[in-house]
Amino acid sequence: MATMTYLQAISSALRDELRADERVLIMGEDVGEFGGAFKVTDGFVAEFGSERVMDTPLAESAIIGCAVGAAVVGLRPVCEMQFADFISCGFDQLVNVAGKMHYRQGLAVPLVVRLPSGGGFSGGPFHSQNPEALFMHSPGIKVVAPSTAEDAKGLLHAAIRDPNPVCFMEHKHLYRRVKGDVPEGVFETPFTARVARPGSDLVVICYGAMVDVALEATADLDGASVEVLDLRSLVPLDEEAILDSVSRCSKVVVVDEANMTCAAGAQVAALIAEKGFEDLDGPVVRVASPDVPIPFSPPLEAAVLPGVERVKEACRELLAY
Amino acid sequence: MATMTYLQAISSALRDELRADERVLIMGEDVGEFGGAFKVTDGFVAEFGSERVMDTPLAESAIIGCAVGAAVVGLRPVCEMQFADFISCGFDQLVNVAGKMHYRQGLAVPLVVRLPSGGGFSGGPFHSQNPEALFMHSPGIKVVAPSTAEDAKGLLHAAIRDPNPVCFMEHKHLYRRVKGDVPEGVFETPFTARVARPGSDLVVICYGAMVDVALEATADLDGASVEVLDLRSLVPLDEEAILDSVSRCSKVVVVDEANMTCAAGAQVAALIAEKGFEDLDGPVVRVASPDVPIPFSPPLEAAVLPGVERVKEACRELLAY
Amino acid sequence: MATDIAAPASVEVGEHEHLQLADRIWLHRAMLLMRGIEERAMSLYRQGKVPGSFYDGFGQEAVSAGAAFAMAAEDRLCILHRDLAAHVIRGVPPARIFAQYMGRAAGVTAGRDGNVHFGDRHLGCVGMVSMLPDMMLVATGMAMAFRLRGEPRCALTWFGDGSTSRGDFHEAMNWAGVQKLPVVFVLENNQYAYSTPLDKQFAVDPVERAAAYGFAGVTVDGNDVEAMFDATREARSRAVSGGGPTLIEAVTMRMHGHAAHDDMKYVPKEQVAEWKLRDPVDRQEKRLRALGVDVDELRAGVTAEIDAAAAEALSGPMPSVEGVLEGVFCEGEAEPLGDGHAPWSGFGSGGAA
Amino acid sequence: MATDIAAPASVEVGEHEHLQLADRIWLHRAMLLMRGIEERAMSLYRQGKVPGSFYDGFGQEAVSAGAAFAMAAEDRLCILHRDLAAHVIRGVPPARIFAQYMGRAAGVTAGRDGNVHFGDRHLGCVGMVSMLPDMMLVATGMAMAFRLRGEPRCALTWFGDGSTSRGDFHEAMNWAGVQKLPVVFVLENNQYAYSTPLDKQFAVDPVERAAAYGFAGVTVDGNDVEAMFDATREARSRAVSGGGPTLIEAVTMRMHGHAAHDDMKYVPKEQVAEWKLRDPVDRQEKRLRALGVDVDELRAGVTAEIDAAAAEALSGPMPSVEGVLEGVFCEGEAEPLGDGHAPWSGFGSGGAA
Ligand SMILES: Cc1ncc(C[n+]2csc(CCOP(=O)(O)OP(=O)(O)O)c2C)c(N)n1
Ligand SMILES: Cc1ncc(C[n+]2csc(CCOP(=O)(O)OP(=O)(O)O)c2C)c(N)n1
Ligand SMILES: [Mg+2]
Ligand SMILES: [Mg+2]
Repeated sequence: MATMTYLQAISSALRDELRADERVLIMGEDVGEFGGAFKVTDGFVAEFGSERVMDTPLAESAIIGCAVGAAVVGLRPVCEMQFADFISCGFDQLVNVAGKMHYRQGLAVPLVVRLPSGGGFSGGPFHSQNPEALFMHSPGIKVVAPSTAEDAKGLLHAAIRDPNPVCFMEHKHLYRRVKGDVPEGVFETPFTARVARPGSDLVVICYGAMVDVALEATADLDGASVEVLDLRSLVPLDEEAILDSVSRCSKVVVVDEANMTCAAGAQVAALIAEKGFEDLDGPVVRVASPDVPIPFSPPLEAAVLPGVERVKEACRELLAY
Repeated sequence: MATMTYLQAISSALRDELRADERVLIMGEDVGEFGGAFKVTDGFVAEFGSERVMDTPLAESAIIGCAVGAAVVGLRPVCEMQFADFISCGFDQLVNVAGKMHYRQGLAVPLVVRLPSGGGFSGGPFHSQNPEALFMHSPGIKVVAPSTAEDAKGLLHAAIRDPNPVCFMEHKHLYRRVKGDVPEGVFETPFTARVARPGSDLVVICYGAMVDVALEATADLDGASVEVLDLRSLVPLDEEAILDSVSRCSKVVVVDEANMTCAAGAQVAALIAEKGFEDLDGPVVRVASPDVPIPFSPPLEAAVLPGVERVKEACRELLAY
Repeated sequence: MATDIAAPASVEVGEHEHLQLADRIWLHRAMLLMRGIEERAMSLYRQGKVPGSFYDGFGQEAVSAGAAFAMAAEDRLCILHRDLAAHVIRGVPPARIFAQYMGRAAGVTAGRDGNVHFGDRHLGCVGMVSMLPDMMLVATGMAMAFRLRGEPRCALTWFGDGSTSRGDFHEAMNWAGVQKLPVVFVLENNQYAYSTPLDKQFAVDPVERAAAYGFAGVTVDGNDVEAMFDATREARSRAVSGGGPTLIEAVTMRMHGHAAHDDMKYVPKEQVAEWKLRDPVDRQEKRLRALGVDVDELRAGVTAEIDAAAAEALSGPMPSVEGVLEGVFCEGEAEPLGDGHAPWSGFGSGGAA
Repeated sequence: MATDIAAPASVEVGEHEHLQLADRIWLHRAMLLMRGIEERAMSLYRQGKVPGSFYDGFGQEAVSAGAAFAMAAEDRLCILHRDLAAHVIRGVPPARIFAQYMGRAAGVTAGRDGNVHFGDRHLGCVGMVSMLPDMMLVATGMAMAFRLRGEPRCALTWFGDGSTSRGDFHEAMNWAGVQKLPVVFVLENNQYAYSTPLDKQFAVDPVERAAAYGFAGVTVDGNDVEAMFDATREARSRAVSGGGPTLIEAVTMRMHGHAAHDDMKYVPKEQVAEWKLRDPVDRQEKRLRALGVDVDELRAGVTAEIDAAAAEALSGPMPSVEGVLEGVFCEGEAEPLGDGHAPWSGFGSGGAA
């Protein structure tokens, strides 16, 4: 066990994989000498060389497309988007080339795309996005979103060893704020949900940065026993764990940071409304960012992003239902 | 009143707008002399000239980006994607440049993107997509999806006159199969839902090509009174109409053709689970394409796309609930 | 640099420096198979046996045949929609091609993808996606992997004149140029992008761009299969010896409509007539006759092979719907692309043939 | 064509063919304002008064000042993140710029977008998005509209050396070339894309590409504001007279880190030292002194203006959260961009100034 930040855990997983498997390769803008915009690959070039920790041209479509090419001839590329928002520029290669490859022709594309995502620090409309729902809607792409240092490492190990394209949603706001014990060495975290706190009166279903928000918001709700389910993986989605929580708690609040419409939370709520209906003792309440670009100015951003207060309020109301 | 096909209705709306407003401009691949891959703009060059019905280079990002530029200096561009699937190549310009412009700086982007979408004719994984959920999840873009000839014309008129980016989902499978009476001249269809058939035992909520499927599937369900709600507009989503149908019918089947996860249907189901919960007499059942690329071979495609039988079965089960 | 015209094809009669007679016959056979298979597939399409739409490469056979013939078994290809001869050369049996067109179980994609959207991963080919020219980046990435591993291998892809307008063309050309990768880009200039003529697609011939990306650009007579072979062989040896990428512009003509439904009214009759005189199959046939080859026998053999293949494919089943939801993800180990056939005598054994 | 070097700036003392003394002072003032505002904003950032991150254009002031000064009121601009002088010239008051950086209600985007991501639509400017170089296509589209309406107007946008690697660069260059549009592309070559040096971004200087797209490409000393003006004025007159686009490569140096947090360890000390000698502000200052201008008074005036503007902005409120969900869509009539200021004497009145 070592105590690491969420960011250190990501670096550690990358370093371990580069050491363990010569097929692993890191590609991205400024990931080399500079160590990446968030310093996740700081010092990597010294140990692994600039060919395995490759500074690419400023070209997201090329980063994804070239990674697909490298993957189908036997490498294990890990691509870094400087910010998750920029995947919009490589979207076609990701969903049409990488995502549909195996179904169409049985050709595996072992590829990881790291997406520093989310808001909370005045990043504004283009440095705060949470694009995971776009990938969830595109068949053939796995999507994981850790909320703890341990899961950041374990999910990244599993993602790199997965024979499929995996979008690794790493929340920028957790990079240095989240610390935790992380087992030594390589370990793989399964793409399943995790009960962050067991409870029986209500369950908050969330992932990524919203897990801490949910834990804090429900730490003391007039003594109510509130479960917090950390999805960890969005594709595959752990339907069994979700429905199990629902059956035990009967009341559900679904929280995600992305814009509300057609978000991951919409899928979770729809799933529950169809397969968990009989267990429900109240409406499936959602908390998410309203459908606006994430504004830059602190008061505006705070008014848009789901925070502790909004989650508290949603839970209180539903508990009183 | 004139009887037109769905495709003729689209052509008619475009022609009327080109005649009525010199700011209107059509841009796309092969839309000029050739009249477009589906002949929607057949004969337009002769009447309006090749500058207002512009053959563009094969470059979707440029088509959207240049249309944005033209729109902010006073034109009203209508872009044609040769197939909806190719919007993946112009996705960034659409969601980040066009979609966020007005919120960020109060600059309106009156722009229509026509997206020939959907499957049913062995188009395979890249000519059968229904990408509307991607736009619904991106703030600042309106999305409409007509199911009748009349709505195809009226919604397109309204879209072209709207001061915002509008994605016009035209279903290829309806182009020549759907015929109907269409009022003469220019008329605008509001971006609201339409009760395609009133009913009281169950409501099927759908849009686009699924409306005919729903009507046929529920035409005679052992005498059950089944309402069919045609959403017509996905952004804005007519929550009032949806919740009204739910309150009257108490049982809901949500049908869309897109891949299930995070689809428009997920949003509708989630909305009902939250705001229509008390009216529900059963689970919110969904019918959609499973999360696979749309296969090419007829038997495989038929097994994946939602059809009359699957909708019938879903309704029967729910009615019996 | 950008406009060196590749050496003209060796004179009609007489030896070829790199092609033995058997090779020259192979090239012709590949073109005959492509033309024959596509003509048969077109009539199957007209009979309603080929779902969706149908694209062919009539008149462009030399481009894929000549280029693919220069590729080694361990090289990797992204084959496009006018390049059937490349599949034939890599070793895809005609019966599987017919089955592919017809969406049958025995097709290369077992009915999951359509018509020309296929590639046999066991033969070193990645099936194209519709979005053009996305495969340029996949080819560039394969070449990047070869370079990183220090392997003397090469990646090659084809793409059309129209697709050069898209951003991915640029991102691939730039990346390949910056990293000096062993990749060959074959620009198939067939004068049209669907209905759109070249002058609406670019102001300057794209081969001119190669120099601006720092690598070689050559223009080749795309209707001369041996010239295509020569240019590609040179590009490949440059690539595997560290000389970087090459852009080969194969000048040719799309003699049929964009797809089966297209009557190509927009193409001047004279243009078609003029190009008819440069038919690549006739041209190679003349060459072989002059070399004393019994071309009629060759044709007869190819026709028989196609008859048998079509019959076999027609007798095969459509895919079963069980399992239609499976395979979205790879469950086992990721298995990289395998080697393809490489019949050129220059590769000795003929590679994995 | 691709490498004609623009005429060197007119000799230090002496007349300028197109710039009156007042213009030359205006150019200097714009650069002083840019530098002064950015330095002040940087210290406000250090004090925690500017949220998010902070980017500046220290050492590149001549690029935006010189180019924007050549643009008419009815022209349209997409201004990038190292181009503050262009906002100043178009008429954005310094106080609104400070308010923008600080996310205050009085900022150009009223706190909705951050730092340099702004453009005043009433002054003919479209605010940039982060995705680079997306605005090249928006500028191309504006030029397309001017051409369609037969208006003698021009669109201009800036973009960096790194962003030339992206597909949108190509799609814009190609489209503008094919349609011969009245657009000016100013490539701001400041030697780095974040930490990435030029040689990892392209193999050949992108200005070489202009010829391959069929239009003019010129290289300019980006640290000479009058040379930037000259090259842009020529490009603009070529554009409005139907001569098509121009790619201007402004050679300069990013003298600060990519953003406030970046210590630019990756930049050799000598490189910075060498470029320090070519500081664009010093250069124009010398020129003006030689022309007898009291530069110190000018500086003092600018400093006072900045002090007042910063104070005004600091005293302004943060945006109120009511209405934070409004304005995603335009409810009324779509209002196109308005005209900006055009202080150059060559435009007579100074346009809408
Ligand atoms: C990104 C993208 N946009 C649009 C299309 C639709 N489309 C299919 S083929 C074609 C023309 C392609 O022309 P070219 O690249 O010259 O290839 P050719 O068919 O002439 O061989 C178009 C526009 C596509 N396949 N991909
Ligand atoms: C499409 C895209 N990818 C990544 C980024 C992140 N990013 C911001 S600035 C920058 C470097 C830009 O370099 P250059 O184009 O030379 O402009 P400069 O900052 O040097 O003026 C990068 C990679 C971005 N803004 N857009
Ligand atoms: Mg072509
Ligand atoms: Mg730069």
